[in-house]
Amino acid sequence: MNEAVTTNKAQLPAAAAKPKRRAWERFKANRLAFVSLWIMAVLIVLALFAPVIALHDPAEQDLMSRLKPPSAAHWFGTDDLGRDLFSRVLYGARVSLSVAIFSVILNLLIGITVGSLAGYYGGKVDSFLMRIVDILLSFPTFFVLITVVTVLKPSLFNIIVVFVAFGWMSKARLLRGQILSVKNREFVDAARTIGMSDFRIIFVHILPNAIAPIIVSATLQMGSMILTESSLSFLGLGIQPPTASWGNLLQSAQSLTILSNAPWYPFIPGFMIFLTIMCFNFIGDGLRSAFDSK
Amino acid sequence: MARYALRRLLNAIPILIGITIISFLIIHMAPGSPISQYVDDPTIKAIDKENMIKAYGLDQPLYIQYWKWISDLAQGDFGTSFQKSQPVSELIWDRLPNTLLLTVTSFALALAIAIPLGILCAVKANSRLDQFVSGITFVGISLPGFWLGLLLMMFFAVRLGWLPSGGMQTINAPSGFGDRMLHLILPVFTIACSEVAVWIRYVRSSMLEVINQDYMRTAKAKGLRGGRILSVHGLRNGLIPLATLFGLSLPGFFAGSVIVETIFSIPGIGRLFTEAAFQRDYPVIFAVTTMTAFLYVFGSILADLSYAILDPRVSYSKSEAKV
Amino acid sequence: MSEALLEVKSLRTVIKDKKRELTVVDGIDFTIGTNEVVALVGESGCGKSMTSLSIMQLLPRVGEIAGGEVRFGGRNLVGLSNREMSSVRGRQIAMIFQEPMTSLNPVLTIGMQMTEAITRHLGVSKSEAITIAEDWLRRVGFPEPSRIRKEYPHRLSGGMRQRVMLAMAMACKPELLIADEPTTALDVTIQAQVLDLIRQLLHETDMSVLFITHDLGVVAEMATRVIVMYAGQIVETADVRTLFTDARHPYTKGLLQSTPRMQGAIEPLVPIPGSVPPAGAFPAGCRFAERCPMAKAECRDRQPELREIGAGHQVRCILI
Amino acid sequence: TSGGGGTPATSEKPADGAAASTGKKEKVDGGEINTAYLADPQGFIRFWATTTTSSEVIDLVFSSLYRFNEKQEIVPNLAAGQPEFSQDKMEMTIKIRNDAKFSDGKPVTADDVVFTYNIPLNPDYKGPRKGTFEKLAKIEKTDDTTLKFTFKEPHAGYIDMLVYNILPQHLLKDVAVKDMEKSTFAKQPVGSGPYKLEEWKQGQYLRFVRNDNYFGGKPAIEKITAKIIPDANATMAQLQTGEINAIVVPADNLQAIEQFAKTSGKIKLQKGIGTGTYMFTAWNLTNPLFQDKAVRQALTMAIDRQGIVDNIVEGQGKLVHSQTSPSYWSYTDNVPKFPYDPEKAKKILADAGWKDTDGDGILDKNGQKFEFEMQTIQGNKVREKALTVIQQQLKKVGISVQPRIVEGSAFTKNWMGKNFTAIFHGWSISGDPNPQGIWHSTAMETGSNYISYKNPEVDKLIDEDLKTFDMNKRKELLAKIDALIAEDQPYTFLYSPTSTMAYPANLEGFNPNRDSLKEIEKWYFTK
Amino acid sequence: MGAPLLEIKGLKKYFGIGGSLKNGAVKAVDNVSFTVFKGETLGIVGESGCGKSTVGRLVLRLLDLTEGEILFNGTSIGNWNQRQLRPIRKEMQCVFQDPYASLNPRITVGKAIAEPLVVQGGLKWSEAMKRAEQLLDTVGLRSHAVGMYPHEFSGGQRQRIAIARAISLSPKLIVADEPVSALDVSIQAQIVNLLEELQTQTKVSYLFISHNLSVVRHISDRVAVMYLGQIVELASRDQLFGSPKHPYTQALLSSVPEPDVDGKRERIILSGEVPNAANPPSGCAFHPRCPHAAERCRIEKPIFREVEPGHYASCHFV
Ligand SMILES: Nc1ncnc2c1ncn2[C@@H]1O[C@H](COP(=O)(O)OP(=O)(O)OP(=O)(O)O)[C@@H](O)[C@H]1O
Ligand SMILES: Nc1ncnc2c1ncn2[C@@H]1O[C@H](COP(=O)(O)OP(=O)(O)OP(=O)(O)O)[C@@H](O)[C@H]1O
Ligand SMILES: [Mg+2]
Ligand SMILES: [Mg+2]
Repeated sequence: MNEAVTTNKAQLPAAAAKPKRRAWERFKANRLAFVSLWIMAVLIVLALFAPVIALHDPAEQDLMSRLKPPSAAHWFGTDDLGRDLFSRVLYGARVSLSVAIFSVILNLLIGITVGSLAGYYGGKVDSFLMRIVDILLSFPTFFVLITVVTVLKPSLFNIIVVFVAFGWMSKARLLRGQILSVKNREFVDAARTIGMSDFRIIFVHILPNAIAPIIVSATLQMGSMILTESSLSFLGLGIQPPTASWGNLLQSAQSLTILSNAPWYPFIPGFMIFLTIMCFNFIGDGLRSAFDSK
Repeated sequence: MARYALRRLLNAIPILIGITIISFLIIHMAPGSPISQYVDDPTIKAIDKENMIKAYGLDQPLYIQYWKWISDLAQGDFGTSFQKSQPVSELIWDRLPNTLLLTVTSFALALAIAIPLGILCAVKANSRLDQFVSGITFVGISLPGFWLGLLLMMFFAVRLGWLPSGGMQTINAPSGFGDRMLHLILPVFTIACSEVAVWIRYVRSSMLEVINQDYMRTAKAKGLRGGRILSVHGLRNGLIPLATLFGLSLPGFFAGSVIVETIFSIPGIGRLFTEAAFQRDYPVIFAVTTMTAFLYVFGSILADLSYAILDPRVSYSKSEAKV
Repeated sequence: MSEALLEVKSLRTVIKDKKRELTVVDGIDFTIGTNEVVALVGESGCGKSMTSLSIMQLLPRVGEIAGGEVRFGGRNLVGLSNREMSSVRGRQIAMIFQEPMTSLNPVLTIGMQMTEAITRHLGVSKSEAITIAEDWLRRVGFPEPSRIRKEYPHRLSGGMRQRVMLAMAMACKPELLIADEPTTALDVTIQAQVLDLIRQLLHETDMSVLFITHDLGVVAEMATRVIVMYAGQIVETADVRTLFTDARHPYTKGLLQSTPRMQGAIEPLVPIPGSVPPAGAFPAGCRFAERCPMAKAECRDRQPELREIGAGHQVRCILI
Repeated sequence: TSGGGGTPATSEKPADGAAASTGKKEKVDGGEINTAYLADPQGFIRFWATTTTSSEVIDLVFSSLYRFNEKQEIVPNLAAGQPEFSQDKMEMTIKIRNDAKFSDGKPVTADDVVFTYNIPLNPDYKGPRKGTFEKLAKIEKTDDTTLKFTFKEPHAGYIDMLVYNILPQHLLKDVAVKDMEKSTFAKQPVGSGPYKLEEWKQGQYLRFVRNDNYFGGKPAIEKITAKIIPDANATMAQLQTGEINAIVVPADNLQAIEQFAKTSGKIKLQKGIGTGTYMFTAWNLTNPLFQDKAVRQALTMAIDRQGIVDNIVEGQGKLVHSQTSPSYWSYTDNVPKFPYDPEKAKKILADAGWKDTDGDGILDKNGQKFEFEMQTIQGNKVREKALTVIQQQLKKVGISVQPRIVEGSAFTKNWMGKNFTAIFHGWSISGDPNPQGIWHSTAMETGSNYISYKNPEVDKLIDEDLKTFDMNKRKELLAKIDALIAEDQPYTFLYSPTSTMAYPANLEGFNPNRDSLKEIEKWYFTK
Repeated sequence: MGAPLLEIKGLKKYFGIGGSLKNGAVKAVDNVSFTVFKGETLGIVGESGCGKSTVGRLVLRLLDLTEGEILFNGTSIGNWNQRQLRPIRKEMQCVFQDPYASLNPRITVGKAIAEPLVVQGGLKWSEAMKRAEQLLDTVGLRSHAVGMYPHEFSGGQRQRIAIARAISLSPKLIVADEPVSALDVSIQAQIVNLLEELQTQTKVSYLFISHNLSVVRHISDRVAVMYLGQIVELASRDQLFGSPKHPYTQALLSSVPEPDVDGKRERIILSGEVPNAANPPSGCAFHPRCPHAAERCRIEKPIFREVEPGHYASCHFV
């Protein structure tokens, strides 16, 4: 090659940051998001190791010491059956976080599959899938949750099933839109001219470039899932006691006696819900700026 | 435009039918039936139960029940509530105004706060004010509604006695407009709290996008003043995407807020539905789901139409050649 | 040279982000006289737009004028309040932009967008403003101005929009028009129309123009004087004829040699090796040294000065 | 008519010292009672309306031939005196009073009674009460104040038929039976009871005013407002704000309300009001785990029932040992009892072959573990809590219980469909005490014998009681039935909840043994 | 001139409005025929929206044809489905306009270049990566660039990367859709030179699409001029630029500003705008803007015919 095509070597930055690294840098720059991520990490670890950490069996009752205020023995006090609130909150974290995390992950899986198929193939596939999405979306969500949860019994598994069954559509929609725009980018054409399989095109070339807004919205959805579970609990349709979830802990504290005599009891699960949703929101915000490259 | 709307409505028919079928199936999948509430009464005999199943037409095959229901519906008849022995349409008409009053007021309040605040945050993006407001919005989004509602009630109604704790009006007393408003304050605030938060974020991001558009720079280059740029050039563009969101929040108006209606004893659609779901009052469940679904479809059509009205770029009449 | 209408003196504009400050316009000096068309050329990213936006004080939020003066009719515009600036903008200095697609507000009619500036600056009534607007629309080549006035931008083609922009800019009879790549987004046949129109308007008024472009062909056609920018600095300035016949800076020469021609024999193109360094990565000495075929060791050590080598011909190169 | 005896009310004196029975203060004519219901009533015709809320408002607006008192005996209302029977018990004659008037001024006549009782006999009647009138052949008036009921066979449970509200024939005669439920009358009734319905705003409130012409005398309380408040907490909040002044206080809010009563002095509480309800855990006897009577007795001994009463319902309940609620006239305490004794329970279980052979803390026998699922209905905190307490207590004797809280309709479906192993539930009994519907073996098919209990001796006694009209004889028979059932422990009988009423501090005249608005026509305010 | 590599006959592509042809159609490509010979460069020029890219995408079979025939190496591939096309894809590659959009931002440059070799060439990733380094060297980038991401390169460098990927499978035809339009002149010249060099080395044919007439003049052997979905003139470079026959071509050529102060040419300024492709004018599509238009042009569609040996044009008056 002659000198006309020689590139100025000094201009290739030797160790420029990789996209992932840079995204992480941007995420870290958002202090609230970063702190929230830590809080969530701690919460998840606490939840995972609840059996080790909890001082008491969350189901163990001590009818003699009901509604006791926080103390050395019971860090968060006791509930109306004398159960240790700290343990119940920890075990509740397992349930509430699983509801949020698993249902959102499954939502993502379905949403991504449907959204990719619809967006990439277009035409009949698209209109069929989007019709389904439309139908499911036009159900009044909370009403459907109520109905379906009364139909299936409200167990952890079923609640996740319901959250998934009626929660993936927005993901599919969003992703479809993204894919429609990414699929017209020229590198996708370039991939097609190589004769790559659709599968590879979708998963290697399109999805990684389309997924950011979906991840962000999924993070926010985790927050709203926790909220929804607690609202269902309020109507008595959430995770069923004696299994603890933050939602039903809060709900079981909604009695006048407890509100006035043991205000810490409703406060603690309420605060946990609040904190978690807040963290998910901040993390979502951080991810948004992290993905917002260029 | 009218033709477009009509076409969209026609396209929506299969969706609506799909919705009715699915909700029909879901509800009939549910264990229990409208008569299960009588089970707890040992004086009600097996024969009574059979009787009532027949009376409700529940002994017939599902497809016949569905057909009967849908053909009644086609004639505008929602049937009669099993539990309340009252035409469903009457029940809905009875409850709807309450829900609308509640949700529309909260929504209006939310917008009245969110739009100016959202714009301010967009204009002063990343300033202290912006960060403060976004912090507050996160709080608003993260508070469980029923928790907030109950706390508000405990504080303002029970502890301070400033506001009524529930219901639509003072009973047994001449209740004027002011009285009704007083009763609305707590529930409206409970709903508006999270709505404000959500809408501030919408408005902010939408305005932020607009502010960075080239035409805003053009407006400035023309020598227009800040206020005019924002109100004439910014607001209109910024509000267009919100029109869509508005259309999509229509069903929410209708469905109301189950939780708030329960806490503050407001007889609205949400509560009607919840009770019906518990009692397996099929006609009511169907009617409410179908109507809400219809509203969703209607709302999204409305959103698209309002887009077309607000945004001259979008046109639904075909063959509009360029000048 | 005629009396200076605009005088830019050691203008320095920076872009700030959280971590650092990038100097994107680095000590620019030039003047524009009455009825003069000054072309600002240079490759993408060299700071042309930043220069023009600095003059208008329309820098993006992250941008800031860090030094220098912009004197317009003797008054320094730098440091004027937004309010004071707003009566200069559009009235005394008008500007048109590269992207006619996005520079017009999509939800407002053409007429509305024109008249708001006219009423603001000329203090006329709405109906008078409409007359003025229609008059200008006719002058930029719309046979039916009253119809165009009621149209929304999206119904016009790119060329039409750019003509509308031009009419809008001209309507308040500014003394200076800044045109930032006004034809880059247009097709050649449409570009020819618009350039023709600008020439015609120049002929009819005594307006001055700062014409920003990266197309040397357009420069040759429009400008009376040319400023060549590279990496935030002026590297050569001369009148058009001198520049095209006697370019001295290696960068200017490189540009001319790498441009394919429509006429004459087809000769191999001679590209400039390498690429434009991004702001913040400017080399220490002569910023062009790394790509310069004639570069010597000393070029890399020392920043050359912009030197006058002939009448109105300045070059920033130590080898000349 | 309100009789003492039965359950003595464990009335605690409210803070200001005013109790129901204490001295007569000056009576005030007028005043308002504001109460609340969780849901709207179903309408004003008892043939279709089955909820307690409905019964209560029907009793305000209508009169019926008889009313039940707190011991579930019938006391005459429109009727004059107790019913009389023919020798063969096939005919029953009831005399009615002639001074009763509907609130529109028309007198209540025997024709109205005949009209009313013909509704459930009409083949078009598709309501939930056909079974109640199954044995009634016809009803005729013999003269203007005398009615003759003819039965298909002798029927000692006749009293269940006598509490239906008497409807005005003149207003309803043109309404077809099948449309009656939906008629405007069901929503805007005209009756002959102590109160008139003034307004019913669905979902919001019902407002009643007193019937000045009530044949029982003009009630002192002038207005009654019943709000519809679906959330119990909200109801209690309104009690504190004074928006409500007479209401049953749920056990879980009792403590706060007691405090409020003490500090505010605005309300007083009447505790320990007996109810016809009793709670139990039912063992599905078709399940091999529960087929051994000794095991069932041991299960009962393993459960600290008094503990549950004290801690879950805040002491608002009375232990029961068999299937009759203590407030009933037929109640007897003379039945086998199985008090809390976990050690003994363990021993009995061990004797029955249940031992923890694999050391996992759960008893097993022939390789089968003693573990099962126990359901309860969702939405009732007390039951949910009690369920977890039972779970914990049974765990201590080595029995593993999986609690499952099931949504209402689904729960009843499981219950009715015998689709359960164990269930925590309650029966709310009213009317005739004959327990055929729950304990007779035929009720496995046609009634509520969902646990498949079968004891030929009990069957025989139930059948005999059904044909016995002599009260003392019946009391004996029913006591035997109770003893047999207690011995069998097909349920673990837990307790009969008692209710607590909150009244305005200056209210008098209420019956300390009755809750809600029962007998409100006798209430009055004092100065 | 070699044997025909690519023959296009009567190619049409209509895009339905609102997704369906019922509501009318944009005739993006309307009856286009041309041939690309082995080793030559055929330039396609025309104004924005005239259908150049659509032709390119049809040739690459990224789009389905509405009508017409595409013969590649003598095989008709016009109606093959994507599966059938897969084996033939390595014979034709593409380079696109936007070097920012044509590389996947999340894949390293090395992988992007190696990918075709793995997918089509059947190489192992490790071998392919080695080859990628060589290819980077061929296009004038240092081989350590393999581990870097596209955003770390300048526009010109990215275009080199895109070219490296295009030539990795040694294709016979490269469809270059505005490969230099987004680049600065100094870089543009680098890429033009690179493309020319590659052609001398590998005898690859180019279908070179551009609206930049001077670049097309520089690089093409023959040139086709498109207007509203049709080819209005097709000739060898010297014929076309030396003596354009069609009035549109003439106007187009004269509109290009030349970086020269001397030797000003006579400029033909067309009036009006490019008409809407959904609603093209009757007769000769160019007649509303044509300075020579006559009545006949409005009614009768001119035939695309050979006016001189190897010089085709569609105008009634040549
Ligand atoms: N909003 C911005 N934020 C950060 N950097 C910017 C911004 N706008 C411009 N720059 C940087 O400023 C420098 C000069 O940009 P400018 O827009 O003046 O170039 P230009 O000569 O007009 O180029 P073009 O021909 O592409 O318009 C560039 O390096 C660019 O990256
Ligand atoms: N996918 C599509 N759907 C509908 N219309 C299309 C589509 N692609 C192109 N068109 C239309 O077809 C016509 C030709 O487009 P094409 O992209 O081929 O033009 P072009 O000559 O490449 O223009 P440019 O120079 O702007 O790239 C245009 O009117 C365009 O709007
Ligand atoms: Mg620029
Ligand atoms: Mg193109």
